[in-house]
Amino acid sequence: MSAQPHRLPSGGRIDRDTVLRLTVDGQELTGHPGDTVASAMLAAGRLDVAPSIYRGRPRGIVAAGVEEPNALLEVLGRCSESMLPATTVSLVDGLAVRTLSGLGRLDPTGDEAVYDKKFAHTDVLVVGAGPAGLAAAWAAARSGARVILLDEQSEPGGSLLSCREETVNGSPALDWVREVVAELESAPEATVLSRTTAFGSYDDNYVVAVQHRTDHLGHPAPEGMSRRRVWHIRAARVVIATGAHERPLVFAGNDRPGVLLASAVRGYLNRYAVAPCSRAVVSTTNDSAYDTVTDLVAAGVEVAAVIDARPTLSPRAAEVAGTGVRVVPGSAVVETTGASRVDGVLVGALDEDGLLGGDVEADVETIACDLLAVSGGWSPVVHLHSQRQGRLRWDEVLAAFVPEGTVRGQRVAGSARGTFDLGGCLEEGTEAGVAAAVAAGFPIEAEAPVGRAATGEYGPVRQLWLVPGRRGEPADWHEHFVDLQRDQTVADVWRATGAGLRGIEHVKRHTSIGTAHDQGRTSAVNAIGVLAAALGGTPGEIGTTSYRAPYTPVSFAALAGRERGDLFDPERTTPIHPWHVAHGARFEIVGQWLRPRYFPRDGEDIDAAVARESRAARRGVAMMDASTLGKIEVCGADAGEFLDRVYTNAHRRLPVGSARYGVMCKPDGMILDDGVNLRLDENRFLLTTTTGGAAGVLDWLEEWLQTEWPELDVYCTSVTEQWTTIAVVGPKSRQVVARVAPDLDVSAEAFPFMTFRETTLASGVPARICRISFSGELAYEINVSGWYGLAVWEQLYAAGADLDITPYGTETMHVLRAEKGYPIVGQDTDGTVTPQDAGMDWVVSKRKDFIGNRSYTRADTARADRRHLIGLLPVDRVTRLPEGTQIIAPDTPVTPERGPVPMLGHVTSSYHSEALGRPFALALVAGGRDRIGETLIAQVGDSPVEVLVAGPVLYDPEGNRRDG
Amino acid sequence: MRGARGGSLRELPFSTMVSVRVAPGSAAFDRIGAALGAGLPERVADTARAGAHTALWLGPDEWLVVSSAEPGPLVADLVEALAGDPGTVVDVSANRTILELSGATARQVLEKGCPADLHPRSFGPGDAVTTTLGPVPVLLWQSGPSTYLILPRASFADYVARWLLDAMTEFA
Amino acid sequence: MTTNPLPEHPALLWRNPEPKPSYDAIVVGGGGHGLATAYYLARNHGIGNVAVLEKGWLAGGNMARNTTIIRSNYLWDESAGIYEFALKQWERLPEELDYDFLFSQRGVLNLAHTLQDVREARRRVDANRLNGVDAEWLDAEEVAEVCPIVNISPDVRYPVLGATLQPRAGIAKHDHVAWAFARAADALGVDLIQNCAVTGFVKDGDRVVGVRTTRGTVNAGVVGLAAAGHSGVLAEQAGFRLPVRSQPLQALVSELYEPVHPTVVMSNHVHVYVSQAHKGELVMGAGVDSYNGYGRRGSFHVIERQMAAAIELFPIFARAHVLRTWGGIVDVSPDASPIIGRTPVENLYVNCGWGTGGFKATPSAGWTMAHTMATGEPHPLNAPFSLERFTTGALIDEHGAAAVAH
Amino acid sequence: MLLLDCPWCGPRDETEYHYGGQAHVRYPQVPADLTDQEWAEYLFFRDNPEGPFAERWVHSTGCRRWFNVMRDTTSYRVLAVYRPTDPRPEGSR
Repeated sequence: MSAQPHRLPSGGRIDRDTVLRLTVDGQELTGHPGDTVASAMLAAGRLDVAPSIYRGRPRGIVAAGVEEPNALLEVLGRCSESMLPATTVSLVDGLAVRTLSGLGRLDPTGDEAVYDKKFAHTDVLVVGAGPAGLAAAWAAARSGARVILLDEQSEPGGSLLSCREETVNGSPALDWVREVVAELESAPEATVLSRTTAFGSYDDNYVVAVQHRTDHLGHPAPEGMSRRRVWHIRAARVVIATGAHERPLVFAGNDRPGVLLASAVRGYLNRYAVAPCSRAVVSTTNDSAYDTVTDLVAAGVEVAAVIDARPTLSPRAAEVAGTGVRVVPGSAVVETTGASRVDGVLVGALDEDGLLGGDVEADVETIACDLLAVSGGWSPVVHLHSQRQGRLRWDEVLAAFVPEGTVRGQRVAGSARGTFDLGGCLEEGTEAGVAAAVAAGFPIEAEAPVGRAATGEYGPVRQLWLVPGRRGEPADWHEHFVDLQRDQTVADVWRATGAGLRGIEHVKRHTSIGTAHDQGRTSAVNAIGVLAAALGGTPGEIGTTSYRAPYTPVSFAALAGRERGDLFDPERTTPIHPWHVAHGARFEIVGQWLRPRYFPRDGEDIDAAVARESRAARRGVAMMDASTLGKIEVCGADAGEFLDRVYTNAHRRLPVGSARYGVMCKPDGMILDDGVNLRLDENRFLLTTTTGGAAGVLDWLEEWLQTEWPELDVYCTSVTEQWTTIAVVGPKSRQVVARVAPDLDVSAEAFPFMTFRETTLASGVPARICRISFSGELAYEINVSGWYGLAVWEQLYAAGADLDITPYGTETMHVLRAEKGYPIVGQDTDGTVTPQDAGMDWVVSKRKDFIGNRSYTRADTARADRRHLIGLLPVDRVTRLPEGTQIIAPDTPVTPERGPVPMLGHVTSSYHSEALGRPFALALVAGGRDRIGETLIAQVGDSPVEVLVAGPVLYDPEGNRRDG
Repeated sequence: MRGARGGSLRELPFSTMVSVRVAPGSAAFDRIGAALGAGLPERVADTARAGAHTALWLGPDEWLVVSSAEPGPLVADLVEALAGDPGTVVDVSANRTILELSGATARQVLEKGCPADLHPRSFGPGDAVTTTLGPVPVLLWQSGPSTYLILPRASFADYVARWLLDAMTEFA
Repeated sequence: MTTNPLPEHPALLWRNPEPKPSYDAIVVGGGGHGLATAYYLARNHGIGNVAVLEKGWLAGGNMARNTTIIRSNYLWDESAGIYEFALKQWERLPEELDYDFLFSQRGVLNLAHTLQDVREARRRVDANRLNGVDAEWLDAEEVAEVCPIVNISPDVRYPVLGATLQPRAGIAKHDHVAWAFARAADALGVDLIQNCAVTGFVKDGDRVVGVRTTRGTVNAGVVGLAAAGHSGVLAEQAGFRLPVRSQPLQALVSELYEPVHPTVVMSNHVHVYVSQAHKGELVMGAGVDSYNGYGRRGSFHVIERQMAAAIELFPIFARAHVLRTWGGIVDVSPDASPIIGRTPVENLYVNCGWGTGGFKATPSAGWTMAHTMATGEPHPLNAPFSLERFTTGALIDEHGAAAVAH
Repeated sequence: MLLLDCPWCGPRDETEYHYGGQAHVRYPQVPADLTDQEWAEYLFFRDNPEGPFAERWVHSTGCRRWFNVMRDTTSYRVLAVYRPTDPRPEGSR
């Protein structure tokens, strides 16, 4: 066991029978299950980690838990993870790590681990499985309430994992822990989660926690088992029993490796059976460090002296002094010595103002040691309480910020609220657990376990925020570290106050104290104390900075959960989608939908495919899956009246069996959505919406119905997926439709434009067939139940095979509609366009009111020179203008370097027209309708392109083709 | 798909679904209830089953009737029961897909993405709620002690099925 | 590895004076905009008898909470004008204010993921160029050249189809910016008064003549409001309403990492905006929570979704850690553009409605607000951003081009 | 993550709802009768108080009903939930 020279011969919560290999910065070490990387390093006698971030000073392990400021690791492997404290990484065989100087490395290797979530509801959530939390969970669970107990450590017990002599109900404390955990685990409604950190507390007792599920296993996780799981817990009641963190002391050279928190030393001795030193000095301001002293002695480590800042011995100090340990009251360690590690400390006496009295040089005593254990008092872990705006109060006696009052539905228990003695923690925990269960509706009584510890009552604390340097003024104390990870010192705080800064938030920002990985766990309160010392006053008058989630850092991947890759965002597809895929469609994303953009044949690029598809639609027959359009059934006696109010044009008198194009606007008069609406019968309409607008339009209709016009007899039902919609387009479409719908008289006379018919297809499928055209060609839209959508598509495809029926996508659809000047909401409009701007004055009723109407008489909306949607024809007949191209007047100097170039508008849509044999565009141009026939300039990059302004309808303006 | 620990997922195709909107307590409400054979349920999460039909509460004046009967005749019956009073009956059989998740771990699978409280004290066989599964709105209906029906809009069905299969992997 | 700390601040930042009974001008709100307003009142207009009244600590609101992106590639002429003016000021301010606030013109990429994104992006690029704003359109491969860690695989849910690049855009260190303005204003005689909340306005008829504060009544010739999220509350105290809603906006930082991200990337569609700040932390904004809120905090699902989006675009971030999240209060106007100008109360001016995008405009907000307060007339740059536009309908709707106007 | 108590469905997470801004702002009976200023007030101007605020929410992924919530915009605490047909509780705006 020479590889672990500092491992004690017995004790500890480690499995000595199993030896695990570990590599730290290339150095091979060993350890045991139960170890952390830090405890294994200390067992090997290795204390040092990478040097500090800015000043390159030697640094060592300071703590034993999440508050560790120095020992940060990159855990190496297939995909490394940085910035993990060595004190929290469980040892597994073959682990390889690199220590970091506060600066991590992001591994470009893909992270293939699984991360997931879990939603949980509970009556009582207890955060922290130390004595208070265990007592709370135990008491609450006895009520039958649902209880979840979380703890960040590898096993329950909290501070008791580090204890030696403490007892509960007369037995060793860890026996009690085992019993309570066993009872909880056998309770049907209790859940105990270790390695699970509650990192955020949100409104209405919504607590989020991250569970580390696989890294400690030491073997690959089962397939599908998440590496980390984020628990979303909604709790009727929350008990916060998150304990407290010990504070270090601020003095010269306090960053030297070998300065450890006293409680951490205790943890290494008792939990990990590691004695990280052979001769220790303990420097404290309070009683808690005396447990470390007695444990050191019990472990056979020489305690050279206890330096107690308090002027007189507390009962506990006196008790320990009585065992023969040298206790020096009224003093502090003023400096450490040593090269890469502490080899001694200088001790000086403090006067009542905390100053070094007398002849500093003469009175300082040097004590040789290889470890200095420090305790500057305790800071309750109030993060979760504070994240919910729970208030804090400075307690002068405890020298700590403690919770003031409670957050609704929450209690804080144990050392998290400043109750630092074991008995008190157990009592408070029990009481909190009972109260939480009762409040959640599960009456119970419970008697608190009785706890005993060597340190009974938590004795007096001396507030000692900075131990004076032996020389100079605070502004010169560049080795009195306040924040180890950020390399910030008393001198830095003084520089901030010297600049005029008075508040802790400013000092934090000036110095960066408290902003590192540890978020000030060991530095924040000390910084407040130092600032108080600098400005005069108490820490309570300075106050704290805000506590924010997460309590400890959480990886992005854990938060993302399964919403990555294929599951990042739903892809919505129609029943015909598999056919599109099988036929080589290239897709376009529209909202969450995937729509075929074009169907290239062998060797075709998009232009060739679109040209072919367009030709088919204009000369033969083509078909498109239009199922993504939103569809809403609007029923009720007042349906017509309702539609009159929400659409700019009238619908009330639309005959049954007919269709009408409608535009709806926002109250500000700008176009919101459009679509073709059918009157199914007297009281039933079927609206269609844009693909992206479906959900929004339904919400919009419901909002008006429910909140403004509840008196209307109208019901809206979304039927988007109920109907598969297939557009059959082109001069030969009538033939194809006639073949699949033989019962239907498809003649132009019997089945005129903008009407629809219900029929049964030859295949027996009921269908609603509309004569609607978004291309200007003779066209039909065949609507069938989604159950039969794919089958009917295939029937149409087969029925038109001899006519070379051609499936087409959104790109061709856009070309066809643009040739006819039909705008696409969201492409040719952008939220600033009225129907009049879009050239659709004809769709705006002058005889009825509707949402948005009032806005058209406002000064800006009534302007004549608003941007109008018009057509543009590049004069060279060759240039296809990029969409987005800006339009300027002829002879406008293009000298943006001398000031903005006046712009008239921009190209909203631009295509090559197979039908026109030339490129063309739609554009929004200032006063565009008054410029028809003028030549303007489309500024394409640095090249001006002459464009002729035309009306928006460029193809078949007479509308001769719609009847075939 | 089936897993070693008894989890399975399948689609239940071609179920009839009808959306019913009617004012609770009205005569038409009673007539529709009678036509279905069991009154329309009046509380959140409630379902009412009679013969081939189950009515699921979706809102204070909205129900989804899921049935093994043919859509056409059922819609016609319900339209007749509504009898022109305020309300509506719409065939939505193809609007949603029905996925059935069953097995001892079904609840655990759902709890990876469903924020509703599925604990037996809050939710049990015969309960149905609108909620979300991952990023998708679904109607979740517990049809048996360890069987859940998940009804997303049909366009989301592929995603939801993939989501569920992924969540089931751990228990396979 | 060890690294370099940030540059040191000047030895003196500001005095901490007591409020005087009267000032020529009072600026309510000691954030970036308020401090810049005070600075330009003194520098451009010779009005040094100015107080900035801050209810908390200087630059402790959105200035302390923002993601520090500076760019001017806005769509509409009016926006391009005011933001580009700001960018030109940013380029000279480090020298003018003699303060290294780490202004880094590392470029900003606005990604396009759909054909509609591409159309909007190209429209904006063309408009930008004609407005004298530097802008380029990049295809996906060019995006990867500028920022190699962006995932440009075509096989993702929302592939990167391209991006706009504004090379002169970038980031600056927010606290340092505010302190630079504060220090310069202080040096010109402006009193920066902290822990001084305005509780009401003293009016003579329809004219404001002073403010009531938690530290007494202070008289003023003119009063300017620059209180971001609290503008609505102050307006109500002064007796009028503003068309703004105060909403929570969350943001977050990671721990420090070795440099991987050389630029600023924004994606409206996938909803990410992220840069890597000078010390090495990833700085990232999340979405605006939907509801009105003054709580400086939002809901967790907003953060979660943000992380999913971040990894989708930047797979290398998977094992980065969120170190700290926080929330600010943004005042969002109906057209996502600011309001700078007169109010219904004489001698009372307002600068608000910047929503999520106020930091980048700090110099021009201060410049134009100072002009308006000093002369009683808007500067040409802020004239279009009047309160009256909501009556005439002449909105400057930046929603279409930048649903998130960061 | 707010917990809102839908009057019909009971308590559900905020993510099931959509926000609808200030409550009790009625669409003008006859918009044409309004001045431009009054119309602008309707379109764009809303109360934005720090403290109790009567606002609208809709249970989008649930029963799709709109309802009103009185919520403190600073503490985010829900003070009351009521149906659109119910009167506005005292002490809010």
